[in-house]
Amino acid sequence: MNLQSCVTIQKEWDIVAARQLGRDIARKTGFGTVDQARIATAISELARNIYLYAGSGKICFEVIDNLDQKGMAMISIDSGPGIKDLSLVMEDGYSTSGGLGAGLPGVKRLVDEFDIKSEEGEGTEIRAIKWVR
Amino acid sequence: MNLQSCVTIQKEWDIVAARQLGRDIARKTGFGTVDQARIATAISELARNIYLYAGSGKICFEVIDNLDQKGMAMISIDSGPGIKDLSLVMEDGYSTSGGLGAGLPGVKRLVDEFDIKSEEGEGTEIRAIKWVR
Amino acid sequence: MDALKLDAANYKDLLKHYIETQDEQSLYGAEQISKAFIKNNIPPEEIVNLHLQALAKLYPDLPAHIQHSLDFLLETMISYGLAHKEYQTLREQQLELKSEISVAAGMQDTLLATTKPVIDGLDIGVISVAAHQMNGDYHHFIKGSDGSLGIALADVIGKGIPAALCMSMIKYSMDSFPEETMSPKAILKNLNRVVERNVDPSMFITMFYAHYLPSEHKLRYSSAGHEPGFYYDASKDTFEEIETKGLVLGVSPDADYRQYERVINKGDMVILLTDGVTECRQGDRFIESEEVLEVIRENADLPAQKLVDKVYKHFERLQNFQLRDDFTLIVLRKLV
Amino acid sequence: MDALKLDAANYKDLLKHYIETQDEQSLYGAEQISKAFIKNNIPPEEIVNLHLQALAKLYPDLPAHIQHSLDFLLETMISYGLAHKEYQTLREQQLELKSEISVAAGMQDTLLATTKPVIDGLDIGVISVAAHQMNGDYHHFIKGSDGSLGIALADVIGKGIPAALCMSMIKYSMDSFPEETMSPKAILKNLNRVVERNVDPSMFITMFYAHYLPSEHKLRYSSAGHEPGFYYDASKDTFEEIETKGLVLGVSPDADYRQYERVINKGDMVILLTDGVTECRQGDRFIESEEVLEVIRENADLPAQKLVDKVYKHFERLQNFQLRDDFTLIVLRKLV
Ligand SMILES: [Mn+2]
Ligand SMILES: [Mn+2]
Ligand SMILES: [Mn+2]
Ligand SMILES: [Mn+2]
Repeated sequence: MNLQSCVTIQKEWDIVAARQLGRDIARKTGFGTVDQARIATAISELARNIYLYAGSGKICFEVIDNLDQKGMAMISIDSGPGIKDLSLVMEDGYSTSGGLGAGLPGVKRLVDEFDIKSEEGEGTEIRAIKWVR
Repeated sequence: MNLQSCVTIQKEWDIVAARQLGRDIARKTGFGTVDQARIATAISELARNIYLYAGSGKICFEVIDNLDQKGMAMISIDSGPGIKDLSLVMEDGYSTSGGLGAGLPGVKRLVDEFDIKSEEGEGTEIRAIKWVR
Repeated sequence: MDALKLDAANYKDLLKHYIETQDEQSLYGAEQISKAFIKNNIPPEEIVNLHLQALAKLYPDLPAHIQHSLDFLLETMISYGLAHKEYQTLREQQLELKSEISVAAGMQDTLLATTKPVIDGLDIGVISVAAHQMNGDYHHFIKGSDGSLGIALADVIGKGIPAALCMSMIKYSMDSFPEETMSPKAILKNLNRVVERNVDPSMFITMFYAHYLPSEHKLRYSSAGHEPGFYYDASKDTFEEIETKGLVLGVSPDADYRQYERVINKGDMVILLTDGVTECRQGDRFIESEEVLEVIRENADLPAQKLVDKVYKHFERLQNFQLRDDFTLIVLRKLV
Repeated sequence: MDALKLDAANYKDLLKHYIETQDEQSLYGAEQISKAFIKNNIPPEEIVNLHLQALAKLYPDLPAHIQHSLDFLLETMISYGLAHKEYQTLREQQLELKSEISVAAGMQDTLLATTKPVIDGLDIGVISVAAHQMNGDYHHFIKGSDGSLGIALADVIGKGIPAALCMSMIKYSMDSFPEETMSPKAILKNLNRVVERNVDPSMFITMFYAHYLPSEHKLRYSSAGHEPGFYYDASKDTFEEIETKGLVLGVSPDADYRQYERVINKGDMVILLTDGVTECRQGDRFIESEEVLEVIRENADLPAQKLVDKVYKHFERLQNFQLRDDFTLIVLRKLV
């Protein structure tokens, strides 16, 4: 069973709250210091994405505990305008941050699994998973 | 007037001696910690270049003190086989180190001025200058 | 370097705040400031130096061993700084190359542009997406003066720029054929000769050419080693592979192509594709042709264009939005 | 990550040695170890973590504020680590792109290959060298069944891949012209239409087309805004510019081209070139056309091929072995 905890993202301050909750969960799940920092950065990017492009949405966390693997899922859900061209958004250096390894490609690099669904006019859902090593 | 101090490069240990002398001169010339470390790395690359490809040679240092600028020149001189294709050697990622930003392009990046002369069968002379900021 | 001095104060304040409170906000600040550093081309060794200086100011009695330890850490960062500078050079070169390629891709798009024709009683859907900037798949519609429709679909073995150069050849050659030779087998025979003569032996082109004759409800087609398409029989609600034989273009100068013919009934669909559709990969697993047909069947009640768009979206996602090969899918559905 | 554990012990030992002695050898060790880290794709944040752990082991009573400060430093390194990973991806892409371009350049060489024809009484020299990997100059010899010789010489304004795509178009179009239309003005008029239709308006092609008729000792030629060539009159021992008028290809769909004619006598030379020859630069200085003619005059007694090779070598060295533009030079000399 997975228990979800969510943080609503509406203002910039909420990004910090999401990072805080995510880092706490990561620590309790057994991630080391470096991975905690990576998880926090991934959460920043996901939350900033909501804050900048969707206006509002939420970031949820799930602890995953299989027989062979332990990990954590970060789920970003918004009902914003959606992403028209997913491959373009997933391209390095496309994001307005000037390709500083950030944006969604940055999130993908920071985690182990990454999935994105987006419908124009309906919103975007991103699911990023990191496994404890 | 410039006073030259030189270190002969014949074995790997000489690389450390060249770094040591170069770093001392850099410190006395007024370079900060970060630039001292960069100068030491540049010297490593120059010296290793001699050690690996020329067999033997020397690294010399000159303090440059103009009216408006203070700096340090690192001069690498060998009478090895020379470099056949200079543009190729100066290309990123060509050196056998696997393009780790090292090799001669690395030296060029670490300093402010870089000049190389090479004749096949006669040897190579490299002059690299770094200015105090 | 002035920006660096300004940031140094900023860094020290943030660091102090974090040491005192260990709150998340300071760490968020750390992330922001490091992004600004990267934007200003400040290499990582400078950050370590900044850190050492901030610590020395915050703790005037900082033990010597801590100071020395940070000097050591700084030394290890020089190589990372070099790699970072090489990265910046690479980015610039890459941008230049990409803009060159994008001009070339634009030229190719103009050159290879084809309009989906309007044919009474026929619903046509087509999508063609390049894996990289330049498309090595080629499709072209030719409306004959007799109301018939020619459909060319080709795939260069190989991707990118060389493939694109090849495709321009196909296009120019087809342009120069007189209209009478619109029989599929004659077209392939002609193209084969052009390719054999002009392209180096390591490069191959597969091609499917179909000629639809609305008045006779017939489709004539020939294939030069092209990925087989599918035929949907509405009366039986079944898909079957369109079987064809024929050598890929460019192998032998004298290749002859067999021509096939089939009657198309109301509701039937002809599905033409390149191997970028059927050889989608999900992780390490290749999908099966059945999976393509399943997705088509699921969306079979959509208009042909919506149908192909949907299929593309499905496999784009399956491949994590990074196509491994050019993807072209054409669906013809007989409406009446 | 096992390599990381091994290196962790190594790192701690080196660090300890440095803190105790502050010697250069440990710093050289730091450089070596960090290169190994980079080779093993270990991002900089891992180094900071390694550093913190080494310190904690070396100094069990490490003050909390030092620990926290390193946690903060680690956080700033995450963005550098991301940039470093992007750098690795970029490197791979770059290698792939470069090999793609080199394949395309090879294809273009095959495609645009032309053989210097053997014509009784005519000595021909030709050299064409690309500034980058792909040549944006184009030249082609066409030997007519009547013993005449067509010479096409073109230059795309622009370099690299887009220019190369353009050139293939010229080649395919010329291939498709029937032989009868070998009159220079007709060929330029035809090509102009093709270019105007197919190439985006920002792209221009200049072209010189000459038709040599040995039986009549005549050269007919037309130019589409191409760099003027030179005519060497052996009887007077003088060079004169070959003056022509004509719009570059691709500007207006209806351009008409004037055709010129001139009788060629024994010992006379026709010198055709692209602007890469006349616009050689030495440092900041452009060379003058006279300089080209001077070098030609100095070597005028050499066979035509040796002559053009010599001219090329002269200007290659003048430009420090880095051509700024594609360089094509053709010399025809009437022997009898
Ligand atoms: Mn292909
Ligand atoms: Mn394919
Ligand atoms: Mn050009
Ligand atoms: Mn030119």
